Parts: sequence; structure tokens; C-alpha cells
Amino acid sequence: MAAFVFYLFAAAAVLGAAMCVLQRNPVASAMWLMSTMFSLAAIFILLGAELIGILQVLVYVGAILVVFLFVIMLLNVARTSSDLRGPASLGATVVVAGLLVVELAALWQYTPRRLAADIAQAPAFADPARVFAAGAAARQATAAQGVVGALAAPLFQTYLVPFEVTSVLLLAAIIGAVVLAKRNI
Amino acid sequence: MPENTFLGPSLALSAILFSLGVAGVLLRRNAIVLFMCVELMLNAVNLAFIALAQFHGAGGQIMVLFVMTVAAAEAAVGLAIILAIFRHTQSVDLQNINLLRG
Amino acid sequence: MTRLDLSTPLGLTLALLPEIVLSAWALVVLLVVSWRHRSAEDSRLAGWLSFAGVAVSAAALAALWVNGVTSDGLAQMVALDPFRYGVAAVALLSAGATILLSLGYLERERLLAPEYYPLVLLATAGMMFLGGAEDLIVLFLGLELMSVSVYVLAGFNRANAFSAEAALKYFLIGAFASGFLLYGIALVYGATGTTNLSLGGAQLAGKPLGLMASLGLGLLLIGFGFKVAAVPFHMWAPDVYDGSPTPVTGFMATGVKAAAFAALVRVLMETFPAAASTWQPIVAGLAIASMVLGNLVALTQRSIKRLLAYSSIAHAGYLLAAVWPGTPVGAGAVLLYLVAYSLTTLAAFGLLAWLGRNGERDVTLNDIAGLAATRPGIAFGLTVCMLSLLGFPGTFGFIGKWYIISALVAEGQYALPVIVVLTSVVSAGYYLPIVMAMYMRPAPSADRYSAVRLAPTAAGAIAVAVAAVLLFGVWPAGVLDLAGQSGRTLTQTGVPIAGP
Amino acid sequence: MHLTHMVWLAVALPVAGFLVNGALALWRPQAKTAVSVVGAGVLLAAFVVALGVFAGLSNDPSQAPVIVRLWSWLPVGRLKVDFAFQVDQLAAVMLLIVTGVSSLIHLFSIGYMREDPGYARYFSYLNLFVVFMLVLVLGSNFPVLFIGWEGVGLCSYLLIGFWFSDKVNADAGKKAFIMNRIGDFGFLVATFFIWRAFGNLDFAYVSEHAATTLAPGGAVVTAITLFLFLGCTGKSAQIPLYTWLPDAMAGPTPVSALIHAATMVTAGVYLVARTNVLFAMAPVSSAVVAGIGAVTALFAATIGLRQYDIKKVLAYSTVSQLGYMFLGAGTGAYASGIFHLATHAFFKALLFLGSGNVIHAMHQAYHATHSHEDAQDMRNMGGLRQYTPVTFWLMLIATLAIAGIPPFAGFFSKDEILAAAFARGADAPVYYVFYGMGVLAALLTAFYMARLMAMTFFGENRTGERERAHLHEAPWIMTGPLVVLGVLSVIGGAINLPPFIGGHAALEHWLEPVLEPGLRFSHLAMPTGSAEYVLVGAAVAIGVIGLWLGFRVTLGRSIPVARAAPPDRGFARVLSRKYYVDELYDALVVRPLVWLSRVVLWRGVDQRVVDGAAVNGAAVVSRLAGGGLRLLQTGQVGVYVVLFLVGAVWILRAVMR
Amino acid sequence: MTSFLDSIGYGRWILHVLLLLPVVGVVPVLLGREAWAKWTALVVTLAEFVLSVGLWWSLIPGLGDMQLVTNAVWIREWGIAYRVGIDGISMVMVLLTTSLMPLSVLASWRYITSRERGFYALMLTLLTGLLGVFIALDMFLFYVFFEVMLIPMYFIIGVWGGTNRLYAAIKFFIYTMAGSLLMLVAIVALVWRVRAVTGQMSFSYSYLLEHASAAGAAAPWLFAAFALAFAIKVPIFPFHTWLPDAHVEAPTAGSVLLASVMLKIGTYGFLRFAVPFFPQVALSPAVSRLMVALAVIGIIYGALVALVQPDFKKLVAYSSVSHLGFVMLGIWGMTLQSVQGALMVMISHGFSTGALFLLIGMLYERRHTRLIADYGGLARVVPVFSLILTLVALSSIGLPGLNGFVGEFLVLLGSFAAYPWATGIATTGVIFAAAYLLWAIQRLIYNRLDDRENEHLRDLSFRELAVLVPLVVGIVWLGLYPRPVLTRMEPASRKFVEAVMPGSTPAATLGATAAIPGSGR
Repeated sequence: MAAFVFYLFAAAAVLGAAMCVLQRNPVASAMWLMSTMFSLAAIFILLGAELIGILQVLVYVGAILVVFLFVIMLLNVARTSSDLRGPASLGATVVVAGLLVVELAALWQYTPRRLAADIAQAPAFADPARVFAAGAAARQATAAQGVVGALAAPLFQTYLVPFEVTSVLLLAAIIGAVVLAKRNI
Repeated sequence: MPENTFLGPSLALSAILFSLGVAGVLLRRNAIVLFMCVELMLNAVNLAFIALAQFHGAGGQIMVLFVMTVAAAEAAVGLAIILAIFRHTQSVDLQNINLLRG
Repeated sequence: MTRLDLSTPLGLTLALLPEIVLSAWALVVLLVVSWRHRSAEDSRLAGWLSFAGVAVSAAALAALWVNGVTSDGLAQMVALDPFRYGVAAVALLSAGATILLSLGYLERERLLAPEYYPLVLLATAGMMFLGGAEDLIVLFLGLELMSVSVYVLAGFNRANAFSAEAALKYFLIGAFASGFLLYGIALVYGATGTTNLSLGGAQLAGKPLGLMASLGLGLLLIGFGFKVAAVPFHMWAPDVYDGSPTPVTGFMATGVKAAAFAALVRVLMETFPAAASTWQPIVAGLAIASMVLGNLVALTQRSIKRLLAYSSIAHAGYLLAAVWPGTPVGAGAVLLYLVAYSLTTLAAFGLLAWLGRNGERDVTLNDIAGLAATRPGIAFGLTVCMLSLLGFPGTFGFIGKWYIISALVAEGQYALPVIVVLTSVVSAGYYLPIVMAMYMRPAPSADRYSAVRLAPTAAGAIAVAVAAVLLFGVWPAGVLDLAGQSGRTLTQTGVPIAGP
Repeated sequence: MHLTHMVWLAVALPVAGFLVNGALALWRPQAKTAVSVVGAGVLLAAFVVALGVFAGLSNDPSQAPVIVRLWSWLPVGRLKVDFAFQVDQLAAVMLLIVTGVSSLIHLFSIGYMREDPGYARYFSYLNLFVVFMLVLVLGSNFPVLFIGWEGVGLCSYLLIGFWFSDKVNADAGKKAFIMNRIGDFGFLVATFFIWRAFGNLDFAYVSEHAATTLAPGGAVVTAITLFLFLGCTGKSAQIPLYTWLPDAMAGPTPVSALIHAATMVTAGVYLVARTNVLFAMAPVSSAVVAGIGAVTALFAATIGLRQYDIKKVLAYSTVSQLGYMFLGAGTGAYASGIFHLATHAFFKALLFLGSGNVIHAMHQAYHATHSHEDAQDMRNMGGLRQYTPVTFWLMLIATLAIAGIPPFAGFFSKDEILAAAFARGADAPVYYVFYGMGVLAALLTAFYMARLMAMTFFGENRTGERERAHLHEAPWIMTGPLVVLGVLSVIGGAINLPPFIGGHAALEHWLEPVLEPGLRFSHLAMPTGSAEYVLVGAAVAIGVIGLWLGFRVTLGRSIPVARAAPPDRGFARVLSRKYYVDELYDALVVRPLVWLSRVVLWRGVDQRVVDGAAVNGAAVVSRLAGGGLRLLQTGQVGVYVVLFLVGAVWILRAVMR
Repeated sequence: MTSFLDSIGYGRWILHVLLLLPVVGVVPVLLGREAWAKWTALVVTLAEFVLSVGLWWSLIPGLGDMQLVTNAVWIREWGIAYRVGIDGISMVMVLLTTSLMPLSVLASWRYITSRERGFYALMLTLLTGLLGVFIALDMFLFYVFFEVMLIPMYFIIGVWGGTNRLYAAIKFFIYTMAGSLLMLVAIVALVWRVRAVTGQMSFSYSYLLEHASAAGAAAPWLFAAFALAFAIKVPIFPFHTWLPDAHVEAPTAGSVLLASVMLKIGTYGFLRFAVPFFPQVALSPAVSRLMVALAVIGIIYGALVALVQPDFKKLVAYSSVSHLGFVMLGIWGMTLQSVQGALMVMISHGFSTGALFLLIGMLYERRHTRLIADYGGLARVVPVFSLILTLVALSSIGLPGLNGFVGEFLVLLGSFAAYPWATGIATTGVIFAAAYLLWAIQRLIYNRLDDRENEHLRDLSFRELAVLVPLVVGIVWLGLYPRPVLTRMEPASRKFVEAVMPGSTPAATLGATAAIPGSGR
């Protein structure tokens, strides 16, 4: 059952991504991208990251993609003729991206056991249950504190520094966006 | 340990989506679409994080949170830049944006 | 030797004091400029305020460094070692010089938006996080903070199509490259179960690298390759350097590069020391390609700014060569070379910014012909810079190059140093014509540059940089020691966490 | 203080003369009287010193060479080359000849060069020449000898090109120097061989240790002597390096007499005699020396037959006579070689100075009438007997001497050489051939000398109607030295009268201490009794026949003046063009060398290959490569991304392996 | 003399003062008036010369070691120090440099008419660089001086040079730098290899020399790098093509210093560093044969190409290639005689070629052409000039009794034992030398005075004579009485020969008749 759901959404995600790449209308591309993101959100939930799945929909689809659409509309570039590159580029794309996917997709062979074997100091100790103690602890924390609580605690304790950095990052982005986009400063 | 972690399939899907994003960057000339493809790549990476977070705890998920923030920040700045260039060239087609070369 | 416990709020605050000061100071400046952002005076005020921020941050940094602050136990998130301090110092140096150079430049080019300075401060904070990151998450966020700010700075001259194009190219390819880096982080995280560099290194030690870790390493190298503008990930660099306002170019060529190199060295030396046999050939390949291509293409450039852009690619090659050994000496060499290169490049871009008017893209060799006759000081300064970039004895650049060669040879590596020196010889083919044009060719018109005045701040900054280039060229003992000590701190610390 | 130790004074005096005259030449060229007094005075004084040295040596019962060390010149480790003079019997003879003949010629020059604007310069050069010539004959080791050896070449160069404004003269000087240098190459290599073999460069050491150090007839000694002889061929104008000497006649005539007849050109003979032990140990080399000498004697004599320039005839005659000396030296009759050297110095100097008088007279005549005829061409002379009687008689004496008519000096010396060659034929039959060539050369010598005399002094005068009135004998300062030389040409044979007419072979005995080491290796059984008389008779007969034929052939037909003379044809043309040897050298050596240097080495290797292809080529290739790579930088983000991904794929490939 | 020098502590300060004085002199040159620059430079260089003369007496006779050694820490951690000192060889080179420097300044008196301050400041800087190379005993210090002197020369050629000066300057610079940078790698490599063996890091010359065997298998490569750097500097065929360009385009003083001193740095480097560090490599049959062959090619090739040069300065430049070939041959002849000879050639080439360049410069100042074809018959117009030119040319030809002969003769004599064939071929160089110089002399000062422009040339002025006469005196003195110089250099030469060829005292290489190929025994 879980497998069926996973592969269904996986197929949807790939289809959405492919259409996003191939659709000549930017608005259509954005829509297809949206579908991919939805599919991914579903997969996140399936993989036990419920909060992230929801945030995915909220932040990505609800905020970021909307901004994209907004800019597309603002600039009124939707009706331009196809911006797909010519056949030479297509060939290069197929070759390069093909090689890339071949190299990266080699990761499909990973099973938990193999991952455990990679991480463990010696093959004899490659027991997933022991190697992945942190994962199990996190699941227990989720069970005990709920999906938000399980993430909130580390976010504001262990990951306090990066969290603060993101605030500065957002500040910089805001200043930058204002400086660049405002008509008169 | 959950029954079905989909580790391998998730990583493979992540790779495929990433590569599709890369292909989009290669194929498209519209700066906005290009940037959307980059977002697709980030999403693919997020999937990898989530898949791996099943084994290593909250770090992966928190990382995805940060990535989303970064994506938002990039989107803000990136779209501002695209607006700026549009003011000069009245186009977001990268083929027309090659004053700097050589 | 002071130890700080990073798990306490106080410890963490103290450890991050320079970054915190800088970020907070950026906010203060922002507050000030939100009331005053109209006139040239306002811009200048913001500039001086920001410079003060850099100075205060530098003071905080010095306090950490002088007291030899280290972490009590495992360093989480940020490192507490002289290497971080050294890199932060380079970043602050770069920021301070950029601010000083910008003071006059922005007025001349009518770029009066005072937000420029907070952005410089934030970018610098990003550099310091990037260079000091002990955790891949902080590394990524620092990188993004820096990048986002610098994207904006590159496009800061909104009236200029070149500037906008530079920003767009930088941004698009930068975001694209961030995807690779992030993917690498994800895989390293998956393969080690941690994002901490030292812990990850402990995890990977003592056994062959698995597929996931290998791919993670490769993807990280790709991401860093972009940031340091190594061939073949360099293509953005000439265009972006060329199109950006010149002080920003100097900032990018020094601070950004320094932080990225520091992070690269830290990742390779703390997380992947065991995989040296895997990454060394790649680093060597990138280094060779960068040295060769950067120097060869620079030969064909007429515009000095673009020439320096290609030369910076070549210097990235030299720095990558210094990364190759993965030893403390190598790390020291990277640091020292960064200092030498930054001083020189800042001075060079500063002089170039002064020479150019109305968008200095077009300053060519012909334009500076006979400069020595009308402006001997400028000519002398630029000559020193060129010689230092060339790696000529008596200048700091030579000490840097010599340190790199030392670090390589110490590991029994001879091919790379030979390529370093041979490509340096090629580089003489474009550095010398600049000197030649200034001193040995007649001026097209006597008053070509006689009317222009260098802003005193910029002049001061350049003079200090040139003097430092010469001083450290002759008396390098102090900086050499400092760089050597900093390099030695970059050894693997920490303990394995997973598995008995 | 032994008298022989004063020998340095003989060198120092001309040095002083050179310096004084040189200074005068630069700053007071008009002070001709001072120049004359200094120039000739130092030589006369040097001659007196030479006499003293000679006396000192002859009073020395030990007969051992006296080494006068002046200073340490090249001390390097075991190499200890002192600037030292060696006074022994051979050196003493040469010292006397050089200072004596030089004194006479200096005196002669006072008259001959009187009108020349470069008078002071001339005397300074001439003094300098004497300095080097004395260093040459006195040097106690090879390097010091080499100072003189090269120094006389330098002076020869300077004096041949004395009238340097004329390109021909300057060319001749240069040619002399360079040809000498080719010889010097041989000398140097020989020196290196000697150093390697002996570890010492002193003559005394080499003479003493040669027998124990080297294998007789071995490769080393043969190589040493052949290279030495190469040096001699350059200095003494032997085949193949003789062509400079006829050209050297471009210099002032007294110079020809002094340098190119009496002294410098005989240095090669002196060197062979000086290193006689080495040559004696190398029979092959000796045969080469003798053979080259004989061939040169004959070859040069044939060329002398068809020359019209009076000095050219004498020049080829000199080459020929030098060939005789080498024939003698190569035969092992070193004393005979030196003997002929001495007599030749007398009569050839006389001939040259006599020709100088003739030229002087001719020149004065043409000068007075502003005519541009050639004052040295014998076709413009004729019948000068009546205008320059003193010169005529003196030159006649010299002619008889060179033709080998007894009892003149040349007869004895030449006869000894021929006899020695004949005697050597008993051991090595090839010497009979040399002997035959020598005899034939003697015939030709007599012939061309008779031709010279006939064309110059006999028959009708062809100088020109107007000019005839201006032909005069030279002043006493010029004829005076000639008279002295004339006397010496007559009685010079006395210094080494052979036993068969009751002499004691004085010179031979005198030289014995020096030549003894060589004689130990190659003893020469001179013919005695009837064989000796037959040889002597044949020699005299040859001389007489040659003279008779010469006068007869020359006076038997009318001689057109130079201007109107038809070009020679056939073999005569070959002779008058000197067998085209100069042209041959030019075509085979000079031109190819210049072509090689200019076209192949400079334009080809240097400019095209090294500089063009390698050095600038590297720069061009770098620039082209840069330009090519630059084409990638299209400004198109798409291209940048493709390249980025190529790199990415490569890196991922590399990490996965 | 010696006691006087001791009483003023001469040996303690002289080397530092020699290095420092010119640099200090730069300040008044730059700050003073334009017209004073040359006077200041003259005073400084003369003072430098006077001070340096004392070195002649300050060496311990018979001692081949480094003397007057100073050792002051510079970069402690890397074993780099300010180490200076001299032996007989460097002392003579220092004296050569200091004696030619005032002459070069005087020769520039009227030649340099623009930017005089800059010119004389560069000359003084160059002086420091040149002296530094000869007295540095630390490889780092040596390298710094070795490269630093490029800059003044680069500017001297590039700013005050002839029409093609830019090309010449950059070619000179890049060519030299290419070699020296590889040497830098080799120096560092040697240091690290020594450190790996002894555990101590030091750039000290003597320390590295002592432990150079640590180079091990890398020795051939290290030697190659050293050799390349010095070969370019010498220059050895085929690395010589920068030389004619640089010489011709440089102003007189530049040419003089380039030829007389800078080329010697290459051969000095071979003597001091390349060969002593790696004797097994340097003296291996293959390398020896190669170097000797290149030396001989240089001798013949340089002479032949000089023969056909239309430009007199270029002719002299190529003649340098030929002369330096003798030096190389002498070094590889590896006997006391040949090494001493090589040093003598270095010195006398400095005098003769320096004088030739000065003479050309004087001619050029008058007529502004260096083409031989533009002259002819000068001996009538400028007799003193012609006399000195002839004398100097004869010294360059190697006329015995003048300085050129001493070195060449010793080189050939000493090398003959080891390389009879090569030496024999090299000896033919004496023929070609006579050919090209005499031909040139003839076309310059003899022949007919064709060109009316040459009719009214001034003869040498007092200043010009003051420049030339010291050289002429040196030429004659060294030719007739080289003993003082030879004996001062001998201990160091002996040390060199014995160090690189252990067990081969000069005596052992002599008297070996049986070793002669084809010996008839």
C-alpha cells in the first residue's frame, strides 16, 4: 500500500518536473512545478516528515511559487514564443543530464542495511538498529512531543546558530530586494 | 525502524528530479523558468534530506526548513534581479543578455 | 589559551562575538540610513559607520585571537581556532578596504543608496560564518548570506546594464551551484549521520569512502569549485567581475574567495582527510585547469579589469594547488596566500576604480600609457601590485607563492609546483605589459589623468595595502608564523558518535 | 751578474721606444726627428745588448741555458708559467739576427718613410714588433713564446694595414692575422698536448724529459709535432696557409723586409729547431715538415715565375725559401735550417730593401709627374741600372746569393739543406723526391731572380719619357744599411763553412747544446767525399743554368708596359693568378662559412628556430590558446552551464571511480 | 693594510655596508634635484668601490672557505637567515661589480637625458642586487637578489632603451624568470629533502651543501632546474636569444652591466650552487657531455653568428655567447687550471666586453647609429678612440699579453685532459674570434672615410677617457700580471674542484699519457 502511494506520487513528481521543464509557457511550467511540489509533500509525509510536508505546501507552493507567478505576470513574459533552446542544446542536455542522472541515481541501491554498513566503524557492527539510534530517538520524540515539538526543541537548542543566521539572511534578502526592485531609492 | 523506508527509491527519485532541474536549466532561456528549475533542484535535495532523516534524526528535517528559508530569500533577491534586468533589456531571455563576454 | 563552553549562551555569544557585532551593526546602520538616505553626506555617514562596525568586529576578533580562545570539548556549529580567526581577519580586511574604496567611488558614480554598506557588512558576516563553520548547515547558511548580499552588490549600479547582467549571471549560476553544494551536504549527512565536520570526519576515518560519501564529496567540490571560480566552474567570474562596480569586484575577488577557500580547506581537512587519495586528483585537476586557462586567457585581454578577473581565476588555481596537500602547512599556505592576494588585489582594484570614470569597464592598456609621468604614485602602486600578483621577490605575493610551493614540495609533489611556476611565467606576459604601458610608453595626452583626484580614504587604504605588500614581502616572519600556527589547528578533532 | 742576465734590456729598450713613439704618434706626430732618434736608437742599443749577451754566453763554459725569470705569469696549481727568458745558443743567434737586421731596417726606414704622415705610428709599430719578436725568440716556455708569436702577428697586421684607408691593405692585414690564427690554433693544441703529457710547459723541461716521457714515433709526439707544425705553416707561410704572405706586400717595403722576409716568417723554423727533440722523435711529422717544405719551395717558385710586381716576386721567393728551411728542419738538419734562416735574412732583406729603393725611385718619379702608374710593376721599370747603380750592384749580390752561386752566403746554406735531404734519402727514399723538388725549385729560383733583375735593371727603361728624369738613387740613410747587408750576403756563409772547403761548421757546433737532444734521435750521416762534390757541383750548375735561362728568356723579347700588357693566357695565366688558390679558399671556405653563419645559423637557427619557433612561438601559442579558450566565454549562460556540468560529471565520475 | 683594516673592524661591517649603501643612496637621488642625481650616484658608486677595495686584503690567504660570514635570523621557523660572506671567487666578482659601476654611471653622463633620477636610482638598486647575489650564503636570500635585480634592469632597458626596447625588456624578464622560478622549486625541494634526512629546516648554503646528498633520486631533476636557471642567465645555446635583443636595446650602462656582471651570475651559479650541490649529476658522463657540447656549440655558434651581424652591438652580444662558452667549458673541465681559467674569462670578459659596449655607446652618442656599415675610416678622425677600440678588441680576441688570453688559455689547457676533442674544437674559436672582431674593426676604423657625417666626429673627451683608461689598464695588467688575482681565487677554486671531484687533486689528472686515445704505446 505504502509502496503504491510512494510510487504513484513519485511518478507524478517526475511527470510534473518533466512537464515543467518542457512546457513552453512559463505559467504552465510553474503549474507543473506546483504539482511536483505537492507530490513531494505527500512523499515527505509518507517518509515521516509530516511537518515538513505541510510546510512544503505552505512555503513553496503558497509563497515562493506565487511570487514566481506574480513576476511572470508582472513582466508579461508569458506570451513570448518558446524559450526552449535548439536541438544542439537538446543533445547536450540529454548527454550531460543523462550522465548526471546515471551517476547520481546510483544511490538507488542504498538500503538501510547498506547505509548502516557504510557508517559503522566495522562491518561486524553494521546493525541498523544500533547505527540508526538517532533516528529511532527522533521517532520516539515525535511520538512523545508531536511533530512540531520534536523539531522545535533541536531547532532552538542545537540549531540555534543557524536559525539566527537565517534571520540575518532574510534581512539581507529583504534589503537586497528593496534596493534592486524599488523604483526610487 | 519503520517497515518501509523507501531509502533507495527516494534517493533515486531525488536524483531524477535533480537531473530534470539541471536539464531545465540547460534547456530554457527564460530566466524565470531557469530559476524555477533551480527551485526544482532544491526540492529534489530536500527529498534526499527527508529520506535520510529517517535514520539520522531531526537534523535532516531541520535542514529542509533552512533550505526553504534560503529558497525564499533567493527568490526575493533573484526575482528582484530579474526585474532589474528586465528594465534594461525589456526581456528575460538569456540569449539577449550577453553584453559581457570574451 | 581560553576555553569557551559553546553549550552555554554566554559561551556561544562570546564565540560568535565578531559575527554578532557585525550583524547587529548592520541593523544599526540600516536604522540610521532609513532616516538619512538622500545625499552624498548620508552615504558617507553610512560608510564611516560601517567602517566603524568593521573595526569593532575586528576588535572582538582580535580579543578572541589574542586570548587564544578555543572550544571546551567538541566545537558545535562554529569553529574556535586561529584558522577561523585568520579567515575572519581576511574577510574584515576585505570589507574594511572595500568600504574605504567605495566612499569616493559611490559618490563619483552617483550610487548614493546607503544600503550598500549594510549589505557589505552582512556579506562579511556571511563570509565569517562560511569561513568559520564547523557544521555543514552553518556553512550553507553562511554561504547563502554572503551570496545573497553579494548578488545584490554586483547589481548595485542599477542604471548600468552591465551591472544588472553581472548580477543576473552571478545569481542564476550561483543558485544553480548552491543546489549541487546542498545535494553534497545531504549525502554527507546521510553517509555520516551528522552535519558536524569533525564528527563526520571521525565517522569516515579508517575505512574506504562509501558511494554516498563519495558522491557527497564530489558534489561539495562542485559547489566550492563554483564559489572559488575554479575552471570549469569559473565561466561566470570574468563577466561578473567585469560588470560589477569595481570595489565590489575587489570584494568578490578577495573576501568571497577567501571564505570559500577557508570552508573548502576545512571540509577537506576535517571531514575528508581519509579520502585524500580521492579528492587530491580532482583538486589537482581543477588547480591545473584554473592556472592554465586563467593565465592563458588573461593574455588576450585588453581591458585591465577583465584581465584581473581572469588573473583571479589563475590565482584560484594557485590556491587550489595549496589545498592539494591537505596538510597543516598547506592550510597555512592557503591562509597566507589569501592574505597576500587580498591585500594586493584590493589595492589593484582600488587603483583601477580610481582610474576609471563613468563605468570603468573600459580602462585598457592604452589608457594607462605614460601614467608614470603624470601620476607616479599611482603607477608605482599599480606596479607593486602587478609584481606581487606575479609573485616577484620583495613583495608579499612572492612569499605566498613560495609558501605554496613549500607546502606542495613538502609532500613530495613536484608536478603542481612546476605548473605553478610555469603558469606564473605566462602571467608575466600580461602583468608586465601593464607596468610597461605606464612607464615605457608615451602618454597619448599629457593631461589624461592629471585632473582626477583620488579620494583620500581610498588613497589611504591603497597606500596601506601597498606598504603592507612591500613590508611583508621583505619581513614576512610574523605573518608566516601566524599562518603556520593557524594552519596547524586544522587537524581532525572529535570522536566517533555512531557505532561502538 | 752575468752578462746574459742583461737580456731583459734588449726587450725593454724597444718597449720604451714603442711607448715613446706611440705617445708621440698620438700627440706630436710632427716630431719626426725625435721619433727617428728614439726608434732607431733603441734598436741599436738593443743590438749592443745582444752582442753583450752573445759574448756572455760564449764565455760561459757550462753551455747550459740561462733562464732569466722576470715574474710569475700564470701560476695555477701545478702549472707554473713564468714570464722568463731563456738564453741559449739558439736564442743568442736569433737575438743577434733580429736586433741586427732590425737596426738596419729601422735606419733604412728613416729615409723611406720620411714623407709619410704616419711616421711616428710606423716607428712605434716597428718597435713593438721587435719587442714581440724578441719575446718570441727568448721566451723560455710555450706560453711566453706564444706572446711573441701572436704579438708579431699583431704587428704584422698593423703594419700590413698601415695605409688602412685602402681597403685592399686593410684586407691584407686582416687576412694575415686570421691565417696566422689558424696556425695559432695548432700551436695551442700542441701546447695542450704537451701539458697533458709533461705537466710542464718549459722548453728546458720538455727537452730534458721528452725521451723518458714520450714514446718515439708514438701518436702523442706525432700529434704534438703536427699541431706545432700547423702553427708554423701559418706563421711561416707554408702550404696551405701561405696565401697571406704575398698579400702582405701591401705594407711598407721595409716592413716586408723585416717582418715578411727576415724575422717573423722564420719563426716557424725557429720553433721547429727549438722543439727539435720532439720532431726528431716523430719521423712521420718530420717527413711531413720536409715534404710540405719541399712542395712549398717548388710551388711558390713556380708562381714567382709569372709575377710582375717586384715585391710579389720577392714574396713568393720568400715562401719558397722558407720551404727550404723547413725541408732542412724536416730532414733533421736543424742547424742547416737556422743557417739558411740567417743567410736568407741577409740577402732577402737586402733584396726587399733594394726593391724598396727601386720603388722609392719609381714612386718619386711618378709623384713628380702626378702620374698614376704602378710604381711596383716591373714592366714599368727596365734599365734602372744607370739610375740606381748602388742598388743595382747590391741587388745583384743578393741575387747571386739566393741563386746559390758560390761563394755567396746562400750557396752554403742551401747546399747543406739539399745535401741533408739527399742523405736522408738513404733511410727514407721519399726524401729523394724532396731533394729533387728542392733542386728544381733552386733552378726556378735562379730563373725568376734573373728575370727580376733583367726586367728591372736591364734593357730599356719603360718608366716613361717625362718620369725618367726624376729617377734617382736613394739617400745614404737608405743605401747605407743595404751596403751592410750586401757585405753580410757575401760573407755570411762564413759562419758555417762546411768542412769540405776547410770550414768548421761553426754555427752547427755553436748550436749543438740546443740541438743535441734531437740529434740523438735522428742522426744524420752527411754525404762525404765524391758524393758531396757531385751534389755541390750539381747545385752550382743548376744555379748558373737558371740565371742564364732567366736573363736569356727575359731579355730575349720586348716587354710591354703594364698599362698596355696583354692578359696572360694558358698556364701562364694560371701562374699569374697564383693557381687560383685565393679564389679556391674563398669559394670553399670563406663564402660557405659566411653563408652558413648568415643564412643557416643566424637567420635560420637563431631567428627562425630558436627565437621564432621556440621563444616567440611559445608566446604565440600561449596567446592563440588563450584566444581559443576565450571563445568559450560567449556571454551565454547556457554555455557556462554546459561547461559547469561537464566539470560536474567529470568530478562525480572521478569520486566514484 | 691588513692591520689598518682590522683596526677599523672592516670585516665586520663591510658586506652589510656594501649592500646597504646603494639603497640608502637611492633616497638622495630620488629626493634631490634632477641634475644632482648623477653626481650623487657617482659619489655613492665611487664610495662603494673604495670601500670594497679593502676586501682584497681582508681574506685570509690560502683559505678557500667562506669568510666575513654573518648569520642573522630572518625567518626563524623556516631556517631562513640573512647569511652573507665571501671567498676568493665572490670577492673578485664583487670587485668587478663595484669597479664597473662608477664607470657605468660616468658612461651614462650624457647618454641619459630624461628621467635621470629614476635611472640612477635604478642603477643603485641594481648594484645592491648584483652584490647581493655574489655574497648571499642563504638560498632564499640568494634567490631574492637573483630575481630582484631583474626589475631595475627591466626598467633600464624598457625606459631608456632603443626602438625595440619593449620587446627586449619583456623577453629578458620572462626568459630569466622562467628559469629562476623552476630553480625556486628546486631550492625548496632540496630544503625539504634535507629536512627529511636531518630533521632540520635550513636555507643555509653551507648546511645544504653539507647535506645535499639527501636529494637522492631527485638530484637529476633538481640539478636540471638549477642548471636551466643559470643556463638562461649565462646564456648557453639555445637559451641565448634574449641576450642580443637585451644588449642591443639597453642603454650603454645597461649593456655594460648586463654583459660584464649579470651574465657572470649564471656561471657563478654553476660554480657555487648547481655543480657543488649535485656533483654526481653534474659530472655524470651524460650531463658532462651535454654541457661540454653546449659550451663548445656556444663558442663556435656565437662566433659565427657574430661574424655576420650588421649591428656592432649585436656582434658584441653574440661574442658574449662565445666567451661564456669558454667559461662553461672551463667549469666542466673540472681541473684547477680550467676552473681558474673560467674565472679569469669571467673577469676579463667583464673588462673587455664592458669596454666594447662603452665604446659603442660613445660612438652612438655621436652618430646615433650602431650599424657597422655607417662607419669606416674612423682611425683618421678619432685616433684615440680607434686605438682603444683596437686594444680592447684584441683583448677580446684573446691576444696573449692581454687579459683575454689568460682565461681562455687556462680553460683550454685545463679542459684538454678530460675533453680533448671538444677542447680542440673549442680552440678553433680563437680563429673565429679574430675573424669577426677584426672584420668589424676594419669596417669601423679602417677603410676609406666615405660618409661625410663621420668627418667631424669628436675624439674622446676627458670624461670618456676617465671611463676607459681604468679598463685599459686592467686589460693590460691582467694580461701580463694576473698572478695576484689568480692566487686570491685559487684556494676557493681548489676547494671547489676537490669538493666535487673527491680524490682528484689536480695532479692526478695530469701526466696521464696512457689515457690519451690512440696513444701509440
